[in-house]
Amino acid sequence: MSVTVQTGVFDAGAALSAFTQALPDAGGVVSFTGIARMDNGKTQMLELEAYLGFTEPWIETLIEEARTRFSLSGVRVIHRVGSILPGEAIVFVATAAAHRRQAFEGADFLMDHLKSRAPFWKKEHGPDGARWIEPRQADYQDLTRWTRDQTPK
Amino acid sequence: MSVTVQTGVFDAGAALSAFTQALPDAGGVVSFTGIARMDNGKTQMLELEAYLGFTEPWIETLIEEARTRFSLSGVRVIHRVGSILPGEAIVFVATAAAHRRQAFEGADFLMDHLKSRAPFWKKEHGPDGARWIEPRQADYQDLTRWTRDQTPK
Amino acid sequence: MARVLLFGALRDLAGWREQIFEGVSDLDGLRSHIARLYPDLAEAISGPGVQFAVDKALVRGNVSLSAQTEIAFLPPMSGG
Amino acid sequence: MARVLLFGALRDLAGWREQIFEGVSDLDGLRSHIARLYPDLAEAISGPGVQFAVDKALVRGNVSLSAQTEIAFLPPMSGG
Repeated sequence: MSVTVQTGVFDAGAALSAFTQALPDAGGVVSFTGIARMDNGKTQMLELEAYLGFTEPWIETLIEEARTRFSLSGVRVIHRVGSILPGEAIVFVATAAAHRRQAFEGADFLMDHLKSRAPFWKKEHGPDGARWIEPRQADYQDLTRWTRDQTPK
Repeated sequence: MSVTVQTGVFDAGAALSAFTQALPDAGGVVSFTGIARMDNGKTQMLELEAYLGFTEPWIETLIEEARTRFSLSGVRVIHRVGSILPGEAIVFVATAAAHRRQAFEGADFLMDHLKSRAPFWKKEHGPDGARWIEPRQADYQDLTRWTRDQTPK
Repeated sequence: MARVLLFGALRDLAGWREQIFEGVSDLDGLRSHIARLYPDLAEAISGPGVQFAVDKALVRGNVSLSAQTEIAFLPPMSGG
Repeated sequence: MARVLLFGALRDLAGWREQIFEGVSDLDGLRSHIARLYPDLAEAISGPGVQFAVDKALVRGNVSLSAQTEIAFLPPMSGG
């Protein structure tokens, strides 16, 4: 399975090792790890909700799109749900391709879509209480990078 | 030390774990791992030479440029020299930043410069003998992406 | 019978995550049902950006609900 | 005294990696010295793209060499 949605903490390095070892002849592997931030104490805990059985197929479809578009030989996505503390990894994306540009663009594409569109609901718990958050405007703007005829230069 | 040039095999995942654990409040970590390819049996072994004491400071200078330009909170580079077999990692670059775009662009920038400009000499050993190789034209073209006023969109 | 699931802010608003509604044959019927029991929730699920999934597939407009259908009300997704 | 280091294809061409040259006081003198002993190497290090480092810093043109200087002849770099 190239996508896992899980409540348990994971180690990005271990995920990268496992992913890389399973690839026979990749030239380049790119990984992205998103880590929960303290924001100077403003965020004490993140609560992330998925719709299991709906969220994974959505990500699988995104992975297939990336795989075709960037000629990727492998993709791995791990996404935490539940209670996440500052410093813990929230999301891990890894891509493998024959050439490094494809691997970079594939990972970038996956993250832009995961951050803005993926079926997750996120609640930030801080000293002033909790609030549900929506994607930042910047996340939506990132998405427009991929809707042109060409991939970003 | 954020750059290591070494003859020994290394595990990219272990490098990513060590890098990530040392970061206090990074939002995003991007890694790139370049792996020696078989090229359908055309390459049996890569021989990579550095000028120790010259190559590392060159990379350190590049790291400083990337750190400033992309507001990176951390950078790690590991580069193999000596005899490298297909499937083994040649180079590992990791960048950390508050926001993911900076981490992606920093890693991309570092790889474009390392692949085309870094003081290494590479010899490819195959069934038809050995030959010294120079950067591909594509590697030089990648470099021009960073000489415009803006970073690539 | 419709098994209704709420996510994100809708769950907090309603105070429940999952509930089974009997005697509804289509999505419009379910909405009316909800409007009688939970007027605040009914208003929220009519708001902009709320999507509906029937048996884990997004739908638009009215759809008939067979026995043992799972309906999820999905507020705007925040991304991962 | 100059300690000369060769890299990449230059090393293969010369058949040695490191050699100490006595009695050279500047880079031009070292070049003449090399031209007498290793004409092929002398031609190669005059070729396009070959750079020189004196005590691990790139230099251009002629430079004087003090005692115990390290001179490296660097063919076009292949990148990592």
